[in-house]
Formats: sequence, C-alpha cells, structure tokens
Amino acid sequence: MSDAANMLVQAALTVMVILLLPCAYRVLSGPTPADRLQATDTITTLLIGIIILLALLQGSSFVIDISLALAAFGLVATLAVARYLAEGRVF
Amino acid sequence: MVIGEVVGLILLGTGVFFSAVGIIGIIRLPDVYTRIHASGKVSTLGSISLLAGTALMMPEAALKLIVLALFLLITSPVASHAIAAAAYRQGVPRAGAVRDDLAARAEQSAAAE
Amino acid sequence: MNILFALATGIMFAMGVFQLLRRDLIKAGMGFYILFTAINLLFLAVGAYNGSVPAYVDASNRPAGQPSDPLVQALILTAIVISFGSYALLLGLIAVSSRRFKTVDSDELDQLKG
Amino acid sequence: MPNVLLIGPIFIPLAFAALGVTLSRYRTLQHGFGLIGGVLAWLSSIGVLLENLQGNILTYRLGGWPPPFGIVLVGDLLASVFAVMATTVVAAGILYALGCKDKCVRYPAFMPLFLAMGAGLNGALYTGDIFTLFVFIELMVITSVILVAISDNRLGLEAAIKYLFISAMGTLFLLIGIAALYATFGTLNMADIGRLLANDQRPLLAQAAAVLLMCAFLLKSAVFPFHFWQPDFHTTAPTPIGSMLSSVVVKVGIYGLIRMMTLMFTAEAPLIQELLIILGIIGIFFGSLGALRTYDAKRLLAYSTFGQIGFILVGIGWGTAAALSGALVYAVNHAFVKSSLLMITGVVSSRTMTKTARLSEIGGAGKTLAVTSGLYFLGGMALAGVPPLNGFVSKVALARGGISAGHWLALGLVVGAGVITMLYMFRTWQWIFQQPPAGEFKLKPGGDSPLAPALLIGLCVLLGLYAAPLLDIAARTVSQLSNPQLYIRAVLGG
Amino acid sequence: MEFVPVIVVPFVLALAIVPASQRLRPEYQGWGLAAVLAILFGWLLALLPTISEQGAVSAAISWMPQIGLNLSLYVDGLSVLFALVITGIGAAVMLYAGYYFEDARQVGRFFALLLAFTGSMLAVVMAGNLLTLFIAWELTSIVSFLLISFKGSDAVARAGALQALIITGGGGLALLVGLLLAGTAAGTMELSDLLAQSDVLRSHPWYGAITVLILVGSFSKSAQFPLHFWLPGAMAAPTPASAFLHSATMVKAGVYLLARLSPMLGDTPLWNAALPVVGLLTMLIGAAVALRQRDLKGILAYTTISQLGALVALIGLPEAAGIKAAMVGILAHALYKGALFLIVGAVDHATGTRNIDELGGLWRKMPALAGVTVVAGLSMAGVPPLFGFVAKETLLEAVIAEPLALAVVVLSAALTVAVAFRLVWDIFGGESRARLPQEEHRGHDSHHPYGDDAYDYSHIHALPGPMTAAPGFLAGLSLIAGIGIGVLIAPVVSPAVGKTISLYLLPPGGINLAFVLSMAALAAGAAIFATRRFWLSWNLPGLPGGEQIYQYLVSRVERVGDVLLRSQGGKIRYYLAAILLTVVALLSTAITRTTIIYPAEMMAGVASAADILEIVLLVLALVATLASILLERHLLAALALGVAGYSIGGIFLLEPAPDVALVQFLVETLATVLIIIILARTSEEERRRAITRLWGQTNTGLKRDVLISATLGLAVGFFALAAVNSRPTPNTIAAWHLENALPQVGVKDVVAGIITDFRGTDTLIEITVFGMAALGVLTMLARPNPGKTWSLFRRPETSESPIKDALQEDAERPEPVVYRSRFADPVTQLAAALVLPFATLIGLAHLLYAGVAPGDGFTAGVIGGLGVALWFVVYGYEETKRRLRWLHPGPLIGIGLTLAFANAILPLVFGREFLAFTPIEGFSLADIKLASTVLFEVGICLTVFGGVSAILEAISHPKEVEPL
Amino acid sequence: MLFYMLLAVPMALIWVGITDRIMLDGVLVGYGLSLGVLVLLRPRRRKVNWRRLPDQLVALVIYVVELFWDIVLSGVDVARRVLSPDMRLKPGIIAVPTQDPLESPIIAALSADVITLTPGELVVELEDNRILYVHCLDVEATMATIDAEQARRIQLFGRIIGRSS
Ligand code: NA
Ligand code: NA
Repeated sequence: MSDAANMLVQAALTVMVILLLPCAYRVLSGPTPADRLQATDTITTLLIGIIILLALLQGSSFVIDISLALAAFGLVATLAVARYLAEGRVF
Repeated sequence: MVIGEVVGLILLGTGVFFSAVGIIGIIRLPDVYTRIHASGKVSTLGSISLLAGTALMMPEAALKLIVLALFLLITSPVASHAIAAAAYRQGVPRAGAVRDDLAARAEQSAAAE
Repeated sequence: MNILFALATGIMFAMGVFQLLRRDLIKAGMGFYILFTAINLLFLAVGAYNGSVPAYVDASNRPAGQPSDPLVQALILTAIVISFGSYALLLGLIAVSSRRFKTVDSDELDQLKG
Repeated sequence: MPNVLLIGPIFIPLAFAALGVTLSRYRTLQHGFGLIGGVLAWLSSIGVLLENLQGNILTYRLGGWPPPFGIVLVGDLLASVFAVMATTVVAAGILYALGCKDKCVRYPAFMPLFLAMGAGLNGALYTGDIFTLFVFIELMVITSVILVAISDNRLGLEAAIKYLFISAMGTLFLLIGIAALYATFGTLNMADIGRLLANDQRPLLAQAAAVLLMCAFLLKSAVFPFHFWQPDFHTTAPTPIGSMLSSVVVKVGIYGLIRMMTLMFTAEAPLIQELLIILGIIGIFFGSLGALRTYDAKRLLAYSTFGQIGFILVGIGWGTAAALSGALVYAVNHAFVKSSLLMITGVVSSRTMTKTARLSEIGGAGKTLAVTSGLYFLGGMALAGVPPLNGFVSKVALARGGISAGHWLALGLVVGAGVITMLYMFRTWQWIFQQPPAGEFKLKPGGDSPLAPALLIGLCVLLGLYAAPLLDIAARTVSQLSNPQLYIRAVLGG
Repeated sequence: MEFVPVIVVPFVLALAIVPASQRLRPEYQGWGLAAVLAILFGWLLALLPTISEQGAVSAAISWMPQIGLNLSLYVDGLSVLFALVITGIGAAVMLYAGYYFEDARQVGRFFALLLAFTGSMLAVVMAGNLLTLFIAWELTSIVSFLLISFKGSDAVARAGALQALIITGGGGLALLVGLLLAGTAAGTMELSDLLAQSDVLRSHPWYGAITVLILVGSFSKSAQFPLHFWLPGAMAAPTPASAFLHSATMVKAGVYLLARLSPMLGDTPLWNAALPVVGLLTMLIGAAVALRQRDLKGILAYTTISQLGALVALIGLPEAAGIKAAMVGILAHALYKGALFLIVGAVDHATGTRNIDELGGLWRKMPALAGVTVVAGLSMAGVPPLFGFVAKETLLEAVIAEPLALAVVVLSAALTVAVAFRLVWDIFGGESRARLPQEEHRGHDSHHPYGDDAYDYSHIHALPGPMTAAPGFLAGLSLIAGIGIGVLIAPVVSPAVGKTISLYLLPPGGINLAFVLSMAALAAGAAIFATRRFWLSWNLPGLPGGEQIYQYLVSRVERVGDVLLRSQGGKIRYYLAAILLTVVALLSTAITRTTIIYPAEMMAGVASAADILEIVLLVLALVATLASILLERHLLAALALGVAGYSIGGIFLLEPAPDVALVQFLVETLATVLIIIILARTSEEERRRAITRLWGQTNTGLKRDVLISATLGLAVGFFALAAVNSRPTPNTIAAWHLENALPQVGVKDVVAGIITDFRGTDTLIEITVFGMAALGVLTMLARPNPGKTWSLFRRPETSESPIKDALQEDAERPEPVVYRSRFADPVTQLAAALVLPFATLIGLAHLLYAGVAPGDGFTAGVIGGLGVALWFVVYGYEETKRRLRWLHPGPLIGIGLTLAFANAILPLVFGREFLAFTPIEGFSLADIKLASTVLFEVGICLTVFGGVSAILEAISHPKEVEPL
Repeated sequence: MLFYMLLAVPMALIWVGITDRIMLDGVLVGYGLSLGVLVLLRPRRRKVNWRRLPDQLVALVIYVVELFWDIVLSGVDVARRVLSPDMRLKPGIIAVPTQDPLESPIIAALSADVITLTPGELVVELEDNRILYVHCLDVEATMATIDAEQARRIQLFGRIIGRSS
C-alpha cells in the first residue's frame, strides 16, 4: 500500500471513529429506548468498518476475525434488548 | 498506484460517505422508525462498500470479507425489524404518520375481545 | 497523549467507585464492571512497549514495527475472564436477592449487623 | 524429584474438583474424591515441608519455563508451614462435610467448590508469581462467595453479596499494585521483584505498590478497617466452610504480608510494621469486645478471629525474630483452634430445631452433649491460651516476641486482652453447655458428626503438650525469611 | 526423681476414675482415693529426711526449649511442706466426698476434677521451671472453674466460676509476663539457676515490673484485697472442693509462689512494703467481713481471706523473719479450716441450709459433729493447746517489732475469735431456729445461694460416719499437732524455712508479750461474740466492694463492645466508603513519600492519527460511562455501558491488542445480554424502589461519595501516569515472550502462547474460576433438589423445583399486552438458523487457529455461549432445550475442566513438567498442528461454553431450569 | 443426513472463507466440522430434490444479488432524503399481504427481510405469516409498487425453497 493510500485510509478511519460520537449522542439522548438501541446497533456496524480499516492499516488480515465475531453477535444483544423492550422478558 | 487500490480507495470513500450519511440521518430524522431506515440501510450500505474497498486493497482477506458481507446482509434487516417492532410495542409515537394500518388492526382485535 | 490516557484511567476509576457506592445493587454492579474496565486500561498503560503492530511473530519476516507488549495483553485477558466471572456471579446473586428478599436495594440488605 | 510434590496441594484437589463436576451425579463418588483429594493434598504439603526441613527450598517450573519468564511454584518454609496448616484444616473440613447434615452439602457443586477453594488457598501460598497469586486468590474468593451464598442460612446470600463487593476492592488494590510493579520492574516474579528492589534505590511506584498490596492483604485477613464483611461472611457460611474461612483462609493475607515484607519491600517494612501494630491492637480489642457482645455463637467466633488476627499482626509488627516466629506459631495454632471451635458450634447448632447458633436459641442446647462440651471447653482453653493447649504456646511465644521487641505498651495491651478472650469463651461455654435450656427445648436427633473437630482438638492438645517441632520450624522459617537471598537464589539461581 | 510419681499418679487416676466410677460405689471410690493420697503423703514424709540433708532436689527434661519451657522438678522443704498439705487434706476430702453426693453419676466427674487438681497443685509446688509452674498454676485455675460451676444449672455457680476464672486468669496473665520477663532478664527459666542469680534480678531495670506483675498474679490467686472477692463467689463449688481448693491448697499457691520467689525478689523496699500492706489490709478486712456473713461458707471464705492476708504479710517481712510463722500458719490453717469446711458441708448435707440464721441447737442431733466443730473452731480461735494457738503465737512474735502491724494482727485475731465462736455456738448451741418449709422455695430449682433445697430440717438426714470422721481426723490433727508441736511439726517446717527451727506450745521463757496479746485477742473476741447482735445490726456504708468494681468494669467493657458493634451497621455502602477512605489516606501518605521524576515525553502532544482515534474513543468511553451513572433507567444505563465497553474494545484495537479487543467485544456483548436478563428477572417495583433512592440520598452522602471517588480517581490517575511514563523500560520478560513464542511453542500469536503455555497455569486457574462461578450461579438459581442430580446423557424424568415462591410469582406475572404471542418469530428464527451454524464455525476457527489468529478457546466458548443466548432469545427456553439435548452446562463444565487438567497432567506421564508444551510431531492438517494445548483449548472452550450456558440458563427462567 | 451433507458444502466454503485458507485440506476440515455442527444444531431436515436443486441455487443467487442491489438503491434513496433540507417524508404503516397461499413462515421471513432492505420500507410487524405491516418513508410511493413487487418476490422465494409452483 502506498503512502498516499495509507494516509487516505487513515483519514477514512478517523472519520469513522469520529462518526461514533453522534451515534453515541443518540444513545445518550434517546429519547426512546428504541432510539438508543438502534444507535447502539449502529455503533456495532461502525465498529465493524473501523476494524476493517485498522486491519488494512496494520496489514494484518486476522484482525478481520474480530469484526466477524462482532457481526455475528452484535445481533444477540440487539435482539435481547428488543425482546425485553417488547415483551418485558428476554426468553 | 495499482488500479485495484484506486478502486478500493473510491469504494472506501463511498463507504465512509454512506456511513456518515446514515449517522446524519440518525441525528436528523424525526422518529425512531425513520432513523431505523437510515441506520439499517445507509450504514449497512456504507459497511458493505467499505468491505468491498478493503477486499480490493487486501485481496488475501477477500474471502473473509465476503463472508462478513453476507453476515451483515443477514443480520441487518433482522436487527432493524426487531428494533422497529420493539419500538412499536413500546408505543413509540410515529412522527407525522399519514396512515397506520397496524393501529387499526390492534383496535380491531381489541374490539373483538 | 500519555497524560490523557492516565487521566482517562483515573476518571474511569473514579466513576466506577462512585457507581459502586450506589445503594442500587444493579447500579453498583455496573460500578463493579466499570472498575474492572478501568483496571484493564491501567494494565494497558503499563505495557512494556508502546507498540505499533500486534504481538504476532512470523518465522520468515520480522514484524514491521514494535509489537505491543504481549504479556500485558495476556494479563488483561486473564483479568477480563476473572472479572467477568465475578460479574456474572454478582448478577446471579442479585437475581437471588430479588427472589429471596424481594429487593435490589443494598440498604435493605442489612439484616446482618452487630 | 521432590520438587514435583509442590503441584500436589494445588492441582490434586483441582483435578478432583474437575472430575467431581463431571461425575456429580454420583454424590458418594464425588465426596469420596473430595476426601481423597484433601488427604493427598495434605500428604504432599507435608512432603514439601519435610523436604524443606532438609534445608532445601523447593521450586517447580510450571510448564518447564524458566523464571522469571514462566510461573514458578516455590515451597520455602514460610509457604510450607502455612500450606501444611491449610491442608490439615481443609482435610478436616472435608471430613466434617461428609458428616454434615446441611442441605447445601448435598448440592452437586458443593464438593468441587470446596476443593477448589482449598486449592486456591494452597496456590496462593506456593506461587512465586504475583499475578498468579491474584488468580489463586480470586479462585478462593469466588468459590467461597458461592459456598456462602448457597448456605442453608438464608442470610448467607446477603453476606456473599457484601463480601463480593468488598473483596472486589481487594482485587482492585492487588491489581493496581501488580500493575505498578510490572510498570516499574517489568516482571511478575516475586523473587525477581525482590532482587530488583534490593538492588535499586526505591523506584517510582514501589512504595505506593507496597501500600496497595498491603491493603489487599489486610482486606483478605479482615483487619480493621477492612473487616466489615468478615463476621457476616464467616458465620452465615455452611459450617464446614465457615470453619475454613475463619481459620485458614484469613491467613492468606497474613502470609502475603509476611511475604511482601520479607522478600520484596524490606525497606518499607518498618513503616508497615508500625501500622500493623496499631491496626493489630485495634483489631484485638474490636474483635474481642465484639465477640463479647455479639448475638450468635458462630459470629462470636468470627469476631474472635478478628481479634486473633490482631495478635498475629502485632507479632509481625514487632518484627524481631522471636516475635515473627511467635506470630507464625500463633497463626498455625489459631487455625486449628478456630476451625475446631466453629465445627463444634456447628455440631451443636445442627442439633437445634432451627439449626441456629443464635445465643438466644442455642443456650443450653449442648447440656446433654458431653463429648461436644468437652471438645468446646478444650477449644475454649486453647483459644484463651490456657495451658496445656497449643494456644498457650502461641501466647508465650508471642509474649516473648513482645519482650524481645521491648514494645511494652503493646505487650501490655496484647496480654491484657487475653482476659476478654477468657471471658467470652468460657461464658459461652457455660451458656451453651451448662445452663438449662430456656422453655421447651428439644434436640434434633443425629446432627453433624463431631469427628473432625475431635481430631483437630486432638491436634491442639498435641501441639500444646509438645510444640517443640512447631517452635523449631517457626524459628527456622524466620531465619530463612531474614535472608531473602535464599529465596531469590532458589528461584532465579546464581 | 522419686517425686515424679507423686505428680503423675493423681493425673493417671484422674483419667482412670471416669470409666471406673461407672462400676464402683462412690464410697469405695472415696476410700480408695483417700488411701492413694495417704500413701503419697507417706511417701513424701519418707522423702523428707533426704530433702533436709540435700536442701533441694532438682531435675529437668527438655520440653520446649525454644520458649524456655522444660519439664523440671525443684523440690525442697517448702515444696514438701505444701505437698504434704495437699496430699493430707486431699486424703480427707476424698474420703468425705465419697459420701457427699447423692447423685452418683456426678461422682466420677468430681473425683476426676479433684484428682486433676491434686496433680496440678503438686506440680505447682514441685515445678522447677517458671513456665512449668505457670502451666500447673493455670491448670488449677481451670479445674477450680469447673468445680465452682460444677452444678452448671445454677446461675450463681456459673457466675461465681466465671468471676473466679477471670480474676485468677487475669492475674495469671500478669504473672506470665512477669515470669517471662524474669526469665529473660536472668537468661533462664529454671528455678535452680534463678536462685543463683537473685542479685541479677534485683538489680535489673525490669525488677519493678517483674515484681509488680508477679505480685498481681499471686495476690489474685491468694485472694488479696482488692482482688479477694472471687473467693466468696467460689463457694458455689461443692463443699469438698471448697475445703480442698478454696481453703487449704489452691488459694495458697500465691503464698507458695511468694515464698518461693522471695529469695530472688524479696528484701527490697518494694517487696517489703507491698506484701505487708496488702496482706495486713486483707487480713483485717477479711476478718471484719467474715463476722457479718450469713452463709456458713461465706464466713469461712472471708476468714480464709483474712488468713491468706496474714500469710502474705509474713512473707513480706524483711529478712525472711516471717517465713517460719507463715509455714506454721499454712499448716494450722489447712487443718482447722479444712475441717470446718467439711463440717459445714455435713451440716448443709444434713439440714439443707447453710444460712447461719436458720441454724442452732444442732448439738442434740449431731453431737459428734458438734464435738469436732468445737475442736476445729477453738483451733481457729487460737485457744491453747490447739495448733491454731501456736500458729497465732508465732504470727504475733513475727510482727512484734512492728507496732502498726501488731495492732492490725491483734484486731484481726480478735475478730477471728468472734467468728470462730459464732461458728460453733450459732450452729450447734442454743435452740433450733429452723424455719418451716415454704412453698415458694420448694417448687423451683432454686438459685438460692445457701443450699440445694428448702430450709426444712425438721427431719435431718442421717450423716454417714465418714462425713464426721474426716473433719474429725483433721480436727484431731490440730489437737495432736498443737500438743506435740515441737516433735511433730518442727521437723516438717524446718526444711521449708531452710533452717532448724524450734516450736513450742508455751513460750519457754515464760509469759511474753505475744502470749499476752494472744490472750487479749481471745478475750476481746469473746466480747465481740457476746455483743454480736450489736455488731451485726450495724448498717455499714455501702462502699463499692471489689465485686461491684468487677461488675462495673465488665459492664463498661461490654458497653464499649456495644458501641463498637454499632459500626457494623449492615449497609455495604458505608463499609465500602470506610475501606476506600482508608486506602486514600494510606496511598496519599505513600505518594507524598515518593519522589517523582517526570520524563519530558510525558507532555508530548498528539503524535499521530492513532492518537486522535484513541482520544475520541477515550472520550466516548468516559462519556458513555458517565451516562451510565446519570441515566436513571437501568436499561439505558446498560446500553450506555455497552457503548463504553465497545469503545474500550476500540482502544484495545488501537493498542494494537487484537486478542484483547476480540474478547472485550464478546464479553461486553454477553455482559449486556446478562444485565438485560437480570432486568427481566427483577421486578420493576424492586428496581424503582432502589433507583428512586439513588438520588434521594442526602447531599452530604453524595458529596462524600464524590469526594471518595475523586480522590481515588486522582490517585489511580497519578498511578497510571507514572506507569505510562515508566515505559519503555528495558523489559527482558516481554521480549523473551516475543522471541520464544514461535520457536518454543509454535504460535504466531504471542498472546496465545502466553495464555496456553508460558502462563498456562494462570489460564488453568482462571477457567476454573469461571467454571466455578457459573456452577455457583446455576446452583444458586436452579436450587437443585438434593435427591436428584443431572444425568450426563439423559434428562431427569422429573425436575421438581423447590423454589415454589418463584414459580408462583412467574405464574402470576401478567403476560405483557402485546399484539402477538411471540415476538417477530419467523424473521429472527430465519436469521438465527442462518447465523448460528456460521457462528459456530467461527468459534471452531478460533479454537483451532488460536495460535495464529486472534481468539482462542475462551473466545470460542463465549461465542458458543452467545450462540446459545441467540437460540434462547429466538426459540425460547423449552424449544432450545428440546432441540439441543446435549446442552447440559454442568457436565460441559466438568468435562472441559477435566480436559484442561488432562492437558496439564499428561506431560507428567511423558516425564515432562506439569503443563509442559507437548507437541505431536508430524501432524499438520490445514495449518492445524496438534499439541497437548489443543486439549487445553478444547477444555477451555467447553468450560466457558458450559459456563456461559449455565449462567444464561440459570438467571433467565427459574421455572424450567434443570437442576445441575 | 443427505440434507446435512449437502448443507455442509456451503458451510465448508464459509469455513474456508473465515479461516482464510484456500486449500484442499482446509475444505475437508471445514466439511467435517460443518457436518459436526449440523449434527449438534440439528436444523430441520428437508427432502433434497436433485432435479430442482440447480434452480434453487440460481434463485438463491438472484435473491442475494437483488438484496445487494436493493441495499444500494435504498441506501441512495435514504441518503437523498436525509441530505435534502425537508427530507420529503410522508411516513406511515401499511398492511401488505405476503400473497403466499400456504402462509409459510420462511417465505414470510424472507419477505420481511427483503422489504426491510428495500428503499423506504421497514417491516414492523408480521401477522400470522400472512400480513406484513410495513413502515414506509413515503406511503404513497410504497403503496404504488409494493404489491407487485411482492408478487414477483413470492415467485423467487418459491423457487428458493424448492416449492413446486
Ligand atoms: Na500503543
Ligand atoms: Na489467538
């Protein structure tokens, strides 16, 4: 990867990380629990992107494994919270 | 610069752009349902675009990234749907809704009982 | 940068302690969790190397930069497992408290005194 | 290969615990495993001690990795003395559990948890690595919390919650201390840290690390003002567990204090010792007066432990060879006495209809239990330091230490507090075993078996009538501790 | 060495008597034991000449030399004199005791105690080592305690016993320190060596402390004012015990010790002042109080106190002038007082009362006993030709030079005479004053101090002969000894005094001052006796006696205890606050003592994009954490916490620490799921109650908490700063791990190498912790039915859950009003069906490629657990358990741990170290290399998977959870 | 078992993907592990119809491609709305029949997934695998097209699950 590309990827990464902030704002401000849940879920999605960019930067493909796990299991927490919101219980 | 890298970078840029738009939507849109539209679609599109870009720039990880994209594709609508359903059952009001068939259905079943 | 990291660790710790001192057991449990997170940050801070690449080695090529301290990472992993076990146990205890004493308020758990 | 003995006290019980979880359907088998594991651990710890007495410090490289890179088990005299004490009491505790009528003893998880707790204890004593020490301590904490939470006493839950929170503080202090040490020296091996601390002038974080480690150990030993959890936790525990907690598990902190002061923080030791004397004396009076006034026979013994730990601390604080060896003798003897007393109280309360040790309900419950009464009386004598039981030897050894230190005020307070011990022990004996029970009173048929406490009391008598070997070992331990180079060389070579 | 049997025999008999007493009648036991003690008495007499010749016999066997404790004997005339008293009085008491008890079951225990006491007391007087002496001394206290509270159901007896023990035991503690100090000062604990070093002791700086401490010990044992009050309380003991312990022997142990140590410590201003002052005061007070007592044993107790005071005073006279009088006094007192106690016991036995006001005229019913009493009483009064008279003469002679002492002695003697007359006359003379039995005293098991039964002696129990004979024997000895004083007593006393002494009934030089004073005291005593109604009617001002002081002190101490216990208030927040405050204080002390060197790079600013990212993530983590504190609703706090956790994971990623980041993400997810489940488990109302009080607490409380957390945060921040700045230290350890991971254990992921190999022990224990925690949660929440346990391969037929209330509650919980019965089923089920297999594969990949990629057995286990969570969420509990029949968390944990331990133990089989890396060479499939660590990883995975499943299962639905 | 053996093939490919080892033994290991996973998880078995299998696969590929395309379209669509000043929102919830006479849950779920990924549409509720309640950003636009779209999709789903039409 060329230096220019490296810089661009770094920039992309920085934007992605900064995007976490408004997302977190939504988690903290709500107003409804569903809003927060949805924002949390979006944070997971953003993190997946961040991890991939990091993998790209560090040149280590194994880092992507982390995002695989995150993609597969971010869902669990989302579903559990959603079910709790909907039915007052998890299972 | 190799052509793959250029395309990859463009895809990366697109991905970041869509992610950003999704986040803007999350902030701007008026209620949770509309925000789910933003995050569920725009961010997913952003992520997939990022994946594609990375796959081009890091071909050795392409397979892994494809699997990851598949995962996102499977999980993203489910999460959106679950959150929307939860919101609805919680009674979160729908901002400026012009029509609500679900509310009508609920009233109908309540009347039946 | 270092000063910020140290500051953050300190603030995290302070918040954990504050939360731990709540009478609501679930909140206090969260404090418990925050504290252990703060400790992990502290461990990260004491790593021997300010690494730039993961602590992965290959027979063929030398790592591109200074690998981060692997020992500290192993310690954090152990600490995470243990603290998570404790946390789960705590949550279990809270669940039993709710069932047995009908409370999650630690101030109401005061039958043992004197 | 005597070195391999070192893994026995830790990993034999753990392996049996693992098997026990797998085969928990077969309770008899599981409990059999428990007893075998306890006895094998006991034997191997004795083996280690015997080897130590030949003049060797045993070391075992786990996984074969050389220190300071890998984890090494170190059996020096200090560790071995504490370990023999611990395995003896734990073996007796397992024996008690086998004859215990508590419901929780029949839970499939009970015996594995018990074994794991014992293993954690031994591991904390034998490890030469400070992070592994933390891990073993956590094993002890977690298992004991569960064992208390599942106690037949429904308030065990409350005590468990409190302890888990407070012990998290200890864990934090320990971890911060470890982090500070690692930041300073880049090593986790205690001998290595000791070597570096001895070579350097005091580096950056060492003193604060010393404070934090000290606090962690004080918390484990329930020293004032870290004691709040202890009476609750030790007395709501099932009898076989409570008698471990209050006798040997609290000693881990004592062990840690001695280890850190003699091996690592030798320069900070005088400051720490001053503090220990103060805290010890506070503990002595707080614990003894608490024991005098509390409402439950088991809780009384827990408060008494609070006080007795104070005696040990003062001994460590005096710091002379005689005082330190007195403290060691005190620690060992107290373990046997306290565990047996708690078991005996458990035997009596297992015979009451509500299975309680509340003084208001247990008064006179032991009137017809002649053997139990005798055992309790002997235990009371031992605790109060009345000859010819082992407590007397402890008292004399400690008092000699005080004289050697010339710390008259502390000596006076320490010895004077013995009167309170006498008052609460013999008053309680009269209360449980002599006075007529109030109102209509019935004994439950077939309570817990008094076999285990009888064996322990026998040991107390034995160690009272002939304590020369113990005194000798304590003296040799102290002389070994006075030269940390022995430990460091045994671990790191050279 | 010929003295050893004298000590050993009683102990052996004490052990033997308990089983023997089952078969032997009490009288026979008494006779037998009396005979044995008589033989010992004879034995001692026979050894007396040897002692007179040699001065002292000593021998020592090493026992616990480290604390200066040896089994030593030191026998001289003093010892033999006391030993003779012990065995002689002991014989009479044994004989008497055989007839004393009506309940034969108690006799064995009583005799055992008496014999143990005899042995201990003999050991006291024959011990040749200060610590040996002390051990025996303490044994006598303990036996005394048991004897006083022999009748345990009597509250007065118990209180008396405890009080006696506390006073003598407390004195014992002082004595112990005194003896240890003396031993340390002199460098030996052996009496024979100490005697040679008396000058060293007397000139030692510790002399004062040693003397005072030893005096306190002796005075407490010998009931000296103001520590005397335990002795009357001790009268609750059975009378034979009182006669033996609390009159003739044990209370004289203090006197013995003073006499024994006076060559070493005596003849100093301190000694010569303390002993006479305390002794004479005690003598006077004892005699005066005795006169006013009602209880017969109380009277005897106070006269004993008085007599003990005299003895102590005598030992304190300069240049051992009083030692002769002391020795004679001991003998005389033992004889008459022993007799009187036995008489009182007989009276009590016959009449059922010990209240002197209710007695009188008994001579008609018990003429023999009356005769005996006259002899013993007159000896006590000091009427010639009885032994008591001689003793009083020697006493007066000893103090004749000290006018004040003389006055006290004469006055006390007069009072004693009056008491003696009163004992004789008011019991046996005059008319009977027995009251009729009273109903209220009949019924309940009285706590009346005067006797076991009511006062009725309208018909008197017939006294067995020996109950008169035994005191008669002692009284007779008083008579014989008085008459044959020079021949019989002088040879016994001479060795004790250390020189040949002469004793005589009448002063050889005719009537002297002592004789005159003795007679005067007699007359004055008679006068006091005659006017006793006057003296007894006096209302003395209620000065606080020793007993009141004791009670006051105990109650004060108890008050302090109550105050201290109030700090144990039961609220965990305060406990935590106290602990944290302490740590803050200690830590700040330590930090201010530390010199800090700030490296220049500390202030180095933001260096790279990675730094910006790290800052963003740190801020995010902090803000989210703060939100989790501020947000009131638990769910929202949990979500915020999740965000914080994910941010921390991001920081780990940047470090870069991918393995840690992965675990952080997974664990964070699981933690969120768990807390949601907890929210579902706990009732809304409970949580609201807890949370509304969160901010409802006082401002001060909040301020305190903020202060504590801020200071601690500051301290830890400081710590972290110092720590961050101390890197990079030249670290050989981390470098070693980086270098050796690939060549030694064949992993690219160095962290994995550390986890599974270099620090495999940590991991092994850590997963044990995790597994145990999970088992604990399962056990706590799915309270297993102890009768039934899980089966490895089969579900139990019935899962009877004992948690009825929880079941009930779940049944009562209203179904949430929702439009559909199950939530979003087909969609989530489809997703789960698609995700789960792949997720499982991810877990397996982590497991098999632990050495080359992030993730290991632990993450695989957590992934499996999260899979189970997904399954539970999507399909519900029943469906999941139906589909995944193999999902038994308990056995999974067990098998996992067993595999992990197998990995640890197997290398031992191959002759390697525990947990050593053991590769299986030549196997490689798709980059998977086999080594023992695979077993480890699988074990870890199963343990964690089982653990997570157990936790999920247990804290979700109590209803269906199968027992462990 | 046959069904599982067939199902294990794509799983083995996924395994190769996630382990990043494109080699034969990797596939073999993956296949073996996948079989094991299937035996453990026990998804409901279906009859394998060899003749329909190619068509099923084709339909599946079409489905996935459509999904990708849908997501691109909807992403762009939502992005346009978000970035436009007034956001042009006419939100509402409308009932959409699945048009599946057999009311198969799988078809309902697939429909829900696709609709959720379609521009401006989000499934909120699902009634008896029969009616989807869809939240849309622009009620009128959606109502205009959705039923026809659904009819087309049903065909595709039928092919994927191998239903004879
Ligand atoms: Na770094
Ligand atoms: Na790994």
